[in-house]
Amino acid sequence: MPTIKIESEKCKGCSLCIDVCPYELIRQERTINHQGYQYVVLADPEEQCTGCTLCALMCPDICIEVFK
Amino acid sequence: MKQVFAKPKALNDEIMHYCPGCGHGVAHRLVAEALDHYDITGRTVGVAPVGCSVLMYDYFNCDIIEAPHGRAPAVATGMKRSRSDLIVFAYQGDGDLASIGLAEIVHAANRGENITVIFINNTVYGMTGGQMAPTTLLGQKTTTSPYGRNFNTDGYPIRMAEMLAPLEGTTYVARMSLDKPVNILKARKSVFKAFEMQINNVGFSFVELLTICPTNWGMDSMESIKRIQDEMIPYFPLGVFKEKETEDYI
Amino acid sequence: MYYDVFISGFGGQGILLAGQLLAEAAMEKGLNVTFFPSYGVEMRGGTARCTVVMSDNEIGSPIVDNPRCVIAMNQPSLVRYQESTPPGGLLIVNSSLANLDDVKRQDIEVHGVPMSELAVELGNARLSNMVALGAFARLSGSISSDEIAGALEAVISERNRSLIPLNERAIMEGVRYAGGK
Amino acid sequence: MTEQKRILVKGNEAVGMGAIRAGCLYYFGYPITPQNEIPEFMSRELPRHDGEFVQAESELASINMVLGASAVGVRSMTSSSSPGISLMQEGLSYLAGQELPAVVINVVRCGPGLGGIATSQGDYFQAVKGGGHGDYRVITLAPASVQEMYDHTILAFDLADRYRNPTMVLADAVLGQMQEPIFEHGDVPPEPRKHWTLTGAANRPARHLKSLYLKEGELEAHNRMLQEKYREIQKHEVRFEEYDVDDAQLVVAAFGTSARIARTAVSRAREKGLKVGLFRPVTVFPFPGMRLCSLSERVKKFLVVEMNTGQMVEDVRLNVKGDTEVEFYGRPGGAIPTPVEVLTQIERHY
Repeated sequence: MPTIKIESEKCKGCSLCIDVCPYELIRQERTINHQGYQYVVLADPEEQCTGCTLCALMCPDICIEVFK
Repeated sequence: MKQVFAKPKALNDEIMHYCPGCGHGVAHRLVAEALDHYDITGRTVGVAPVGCSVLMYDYFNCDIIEAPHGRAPAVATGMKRSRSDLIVFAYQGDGDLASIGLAEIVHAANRGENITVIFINNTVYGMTGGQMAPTTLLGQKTTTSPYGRNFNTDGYPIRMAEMLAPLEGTTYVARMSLDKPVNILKARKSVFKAFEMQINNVGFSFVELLTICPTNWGMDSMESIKRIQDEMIPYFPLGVFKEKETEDYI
Repeated sequence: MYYDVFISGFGGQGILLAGQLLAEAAMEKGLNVTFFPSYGVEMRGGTARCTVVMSDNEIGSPIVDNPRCVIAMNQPSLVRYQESTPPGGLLIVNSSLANLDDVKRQDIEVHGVPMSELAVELGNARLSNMVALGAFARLSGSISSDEIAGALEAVISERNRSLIPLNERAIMEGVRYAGGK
Repeated sequence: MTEQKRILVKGNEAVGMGAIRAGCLYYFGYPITPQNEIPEFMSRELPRHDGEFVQAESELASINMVLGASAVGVRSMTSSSSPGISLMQEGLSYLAGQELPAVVINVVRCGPGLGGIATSQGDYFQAVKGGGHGDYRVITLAPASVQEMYDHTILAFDLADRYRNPTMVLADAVLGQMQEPIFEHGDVPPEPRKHWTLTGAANRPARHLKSLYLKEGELEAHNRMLQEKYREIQKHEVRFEEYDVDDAQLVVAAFGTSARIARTAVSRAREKGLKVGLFRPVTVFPFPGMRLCSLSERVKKFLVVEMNTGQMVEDVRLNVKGDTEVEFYGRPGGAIPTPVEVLTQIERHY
């Protein structure tokens, strides 16, 4: 199944990826990473991710990889 | 399962120092993808400006030199003229390129130097803490236009792509926006084209990228994206302003 | 009277505001004072620091090697600056974010105050700097919590004026935790 | 006299306050850390005073805007930090050559090159030996407190106008960023009448402001006249401060922030019973060399402390009596000497 991998230590929690995901599969964690940012994670229990790459295209920290 | 999106090889694994949401990351990625695509990382030299992206040498796997504030096109000219086999690109912000370095960019463009210039326009000085830039929009409040930019005292926001396109020396001039995936894909195409122009010795190529600066705009990322769409694009229209097929002279 | 203090933590913890408030309070008390903050790109790495020197004499150096008191608002600050306090000095640690087990010094007075937790209980984690100042007032004896609270109006921007009572409460919470009036 | 209220301000803001107090309503500048609070303050305040704030396209432009404003007779200023001041050197040479008053604030940071934004005193040579071309001098004040950032800015306008010469306030990042209480006072000497300004030749012969002299002997005469002016400045405008030098065997010489750090070290040395004093040049051009010379008749040794690798120390060596020992302690750009370090040096050389 298509999916994405988010490197949480590099994420700065800007949330640009959250907004572009057509299925709203990305959410911000309440905990912080070592940089002090609330990072984002993929929450896709129903495996809806299509590997469309929109989130990765938006990510300014280039911490999203997409697999299809 | 196949990886369909990965970090370009021309970038290393360092965590970038840019603020959350900052457009430099995506702009760096597009440049790096072009270096990967044309397989030119090993013969490319980047020229870093003074501004937030002065530290870009920490992230690229190609050679990079730091230029004095605004002088990147002159430094790039010196390099390209001396070693025409190198691919030389300058990466400049709006203060660096459109203010202190206006003479250098105009003349490098007018001479038709065979270099590529990536211009990051976020309408504000970032590194120094949010002062007015030459591209700051009318009415926009910054730390040195605390009452909003006023054309009577501060002049108008400068449109660089439109200024450079009519110069005979330029061969490719475009303005793109990094506000949404579809525009980022167009910007990617444009950056690729700009490097291709140089590789084919066609001449001076210039891509202006509209980006967000949530920190100095005092907005969150989503509000910032909306500002590009509602305020910046209407004043700074997107598109390719000039594209020559081959080098030609009049 | 001479007292110097070093405040250090993450950017966003209100380190510089705390230092400025202390400086303002010292000035209003009639003391000489210097406040030297970290600035610019130094802060983008995520660390904020400042030094406040208070004295009833002319102040020489605004740069201090061995501050009488270190307020460490996070773990990196504790690790980095605990050595700088002279023997007999004071170390106030935000025990919500820094581990008191990492205190190596035996020759100084160490106080752990869960500044972030106390601030959250008051309704906003950003009040941890005020809790810190309250504890500092109580423990250092260099300036009173009332004097610090009295200077709030001068340093808090106009649009946040309504938050002054809450800040005062946070200062008093710091005093209370550090041992009461 | 009623007791005046002290206010806590940043050094950079004190510069802006002093400038406006001195009647400077025209500011031209370009952003650079660590002096941004000056243009930010001026952009906020000047419109309220009917003045003009221009964010220039570069420091090259800033200094030449000041040149223009000065030529028409108003008090104007610019401010920057080291790399920007380097760009202004051409303009400073022209200002000096045309005998135009101007005030330039340098909130010194680290070099060479882009260096860094931490504090430094690496621009001493550039300021007092003339960073631009030709035989000229810039009157240079070296404040050591936020109050002096205010006072010296006012003084700089006075000196610039009186001698028709560019005047620099040579501060540093600590002084620019630090906050201290200051008194705002109204002690501003009256602005001299300017008979040389370019205000239109309607009812008088046309005037020229220039530095190009092509006729035989003309340029030499102009240069000799400038030198005569610099001698007058050296005669009348030397300023310095001394602490505990009367019985001192060793005198620490330092300017600006270094002097503040040294002051603490000297007090601690005194507490330990060492006869140590502090000599602080307040003007670094004109340099208080005569006073150093007379001090050297009885002081055995000088210790010069700077936030660079040794610049003012050369002027100290030039001025003390031949056999006086002059030691140096400095930290280059990127580091600040601390009171403990300076005390160690005092004990070492005492």
